[in-house]
Amino acid sequence: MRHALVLGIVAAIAAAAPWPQATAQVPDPTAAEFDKFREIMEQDNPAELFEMKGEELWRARRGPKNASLEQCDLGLGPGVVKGAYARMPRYFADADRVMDAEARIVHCMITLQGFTYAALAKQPFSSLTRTPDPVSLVTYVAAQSRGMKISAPQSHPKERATYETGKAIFFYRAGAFDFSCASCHGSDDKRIRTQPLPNFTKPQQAIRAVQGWPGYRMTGGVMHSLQWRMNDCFRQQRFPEPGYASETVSALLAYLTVNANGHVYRGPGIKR
Amino acid sequence: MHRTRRTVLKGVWAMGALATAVAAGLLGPGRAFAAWNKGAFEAKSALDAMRALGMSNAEDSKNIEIRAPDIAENGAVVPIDITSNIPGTTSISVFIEKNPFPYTGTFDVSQGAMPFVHVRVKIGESSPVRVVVAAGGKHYTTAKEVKVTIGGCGG
Amino acid sequence: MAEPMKIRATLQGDVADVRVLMAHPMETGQRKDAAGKLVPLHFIQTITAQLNGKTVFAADMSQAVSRNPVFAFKVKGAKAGDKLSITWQDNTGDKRTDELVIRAAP
Amino acid sequence: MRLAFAALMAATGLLASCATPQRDHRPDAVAMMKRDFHAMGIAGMDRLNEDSVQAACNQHQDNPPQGVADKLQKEQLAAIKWPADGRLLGDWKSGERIAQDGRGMTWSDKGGAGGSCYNCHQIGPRESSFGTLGPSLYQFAKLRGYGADIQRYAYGKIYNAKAYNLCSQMPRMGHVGALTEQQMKDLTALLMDPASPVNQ
Repeated sequence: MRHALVLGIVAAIAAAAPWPQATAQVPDPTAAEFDKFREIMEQDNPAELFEMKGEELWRARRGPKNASLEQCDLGLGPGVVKGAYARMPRYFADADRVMDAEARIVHCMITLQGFTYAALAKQPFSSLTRTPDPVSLVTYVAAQSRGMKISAPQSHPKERATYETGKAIFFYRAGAFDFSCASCHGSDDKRIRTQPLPNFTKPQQAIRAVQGWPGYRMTGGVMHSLQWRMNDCFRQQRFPEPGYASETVSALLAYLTVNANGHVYRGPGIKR
Repeated sequence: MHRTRRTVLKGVWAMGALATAVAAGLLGPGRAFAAWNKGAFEAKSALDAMRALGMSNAEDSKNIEIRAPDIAENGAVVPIDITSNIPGTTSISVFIEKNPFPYTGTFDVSQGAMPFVHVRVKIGESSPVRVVVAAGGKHYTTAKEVKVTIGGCGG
Repeated sequence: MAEPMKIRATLQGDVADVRVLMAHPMETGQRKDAAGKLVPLHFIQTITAQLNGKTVFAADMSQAVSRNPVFAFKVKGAKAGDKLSITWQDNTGDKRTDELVIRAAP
Repeated sequence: MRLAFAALMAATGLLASCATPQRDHRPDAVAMMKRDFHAMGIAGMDRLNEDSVQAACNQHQDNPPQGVADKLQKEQLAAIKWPADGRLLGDWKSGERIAQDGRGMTWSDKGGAGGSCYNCHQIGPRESSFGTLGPSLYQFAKLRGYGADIQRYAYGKIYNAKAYNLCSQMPRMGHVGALTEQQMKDLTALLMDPASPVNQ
């Protein structure tokens, strides 16, 4: 009944404008229903299981150097985890580049624990049978910024330059389908199928690129970080594959996160 | 402990007074039901499962609240809250009628829990979610339709 | 090896609102792995919750419960200092018990 | 002296970039991506290179000067391969299936593609799970007419949206070989066939 009514409205609008250039934005009862249950889902989120696992990994002596990550500098000094996630991506002098949280954790696993990049980058994303350690670790680290204001720094010249590079990556159209990030996330009130598409160029909506990540994905029931999210965006953008924890991914995340600065981060979330 | 409970159950069956025994709390501290009911869990229809559980005579009730989405965002994780307002509720059972194996579970609240449960379930296609409540040796039922949509890409 | 559960219990009067997260694949037996082989049924069959050693809530369940199960229930007659323990057992015989001491409402 | 400097700047095309203090970060971005990306499945590194259309749209924020757009649009239009048999309408039922199918051209796809149409467009009245990135196509021909020119427009737009609007967000499904001629005919039928649910 409701369905027929909606279609009726669309038809009426379409009839009034014989060459419609944009779909009429009818209120979306589906999205409202999803939102209602989102809160329930977030209240008890299996992401917390990975947060627990990540904390255990953070404290454990592991790797060829049999060291824990407790001396890892996430930007606020060695061992300071609280609030670090909300202040990344940031510039790290020891690596001479801007790093997002997971890239930094990978850096620490290499420098402190002696793991190799090749080993960590081999299968960096969660599957039904395996959750890579950096994913649990970044979930733990992210949870320690729950309730804090996002404030990715822009004080270092390389942080400012990286933001601009990330912005250029965001708008760069190429590949088989001529897509850029902005093709889906550059205008207001759009959706793909039933999924709303936030406009990441606007601060009020850019927060949705950050909020809820790392996220427990209902599809498959696996934990995913922003490294995975960016990777899968490039896949759907019909691009080749970006390197895990690479500068490109950090730059794109710097652009998105700086745009979201000032919003309160609610911690690891739950995703469709 | 398990063995003890089963012995008790056998005796109760012999007396043919299971419902009375459950209602009277004679089966504590173990669970009110016997071993995991393979027959019910492997039944291909909700009705067959209810028969295997002795619940097929359940009568419709307005005193069971099912809170579940009208349209689930993702069929892999559908949150369901069930509250029974029927006095003396001992258990809450869930059947997802269109699933290959509709019987999803029974929650025993007879030994010190409120008549409430929250659970998250997989729903393969749009389906009624049927709840059967046992109370005072009788069964009561209600159902709520949950639609499952297909998704886009992304997330 | 079974991973730990996350259990939360909040007192409201003498009722404990219990919420629990379990790490379990809950395989339906209908999914194929990357090699195209069916992944065998692997799911939690029973859950038991005990308050100070006495069973207060129990469940029998099927593979239709979502992966990494989430449950909530409410236990009557609970008070600060009570020990709540939760046990699950799956169809392979694997089991796990975790417990917590209920704390006074803040 | 100052005049000579200005002349030099103008000659080398640097005047515009001096007038705006912001520099173009696109070269940095492209260089970074070329360092960081690798070919995966059917998605080769060549996909990071712009073709003439992408370059014009990237350079001008999707709003190139009229002259540039006209010239490129003409080239794109001329490159459309129209069906040799002259028929543009296939089977709308098959078209509906193709419109529903969102696979194709990613590094995890093997080859072949669906149309991904519902990702962005409302089309048939029975499918409520449609995107809104593109305009509604519901009652496409009923509103526009069933004539040969509209048929040709529909087929051409599916084949190469950039032939009609240079920086359109819509992929060039025929131009890049994502869809076969038959698939595009079936999609055209979905939009144009009087019996298609789209036109009810």
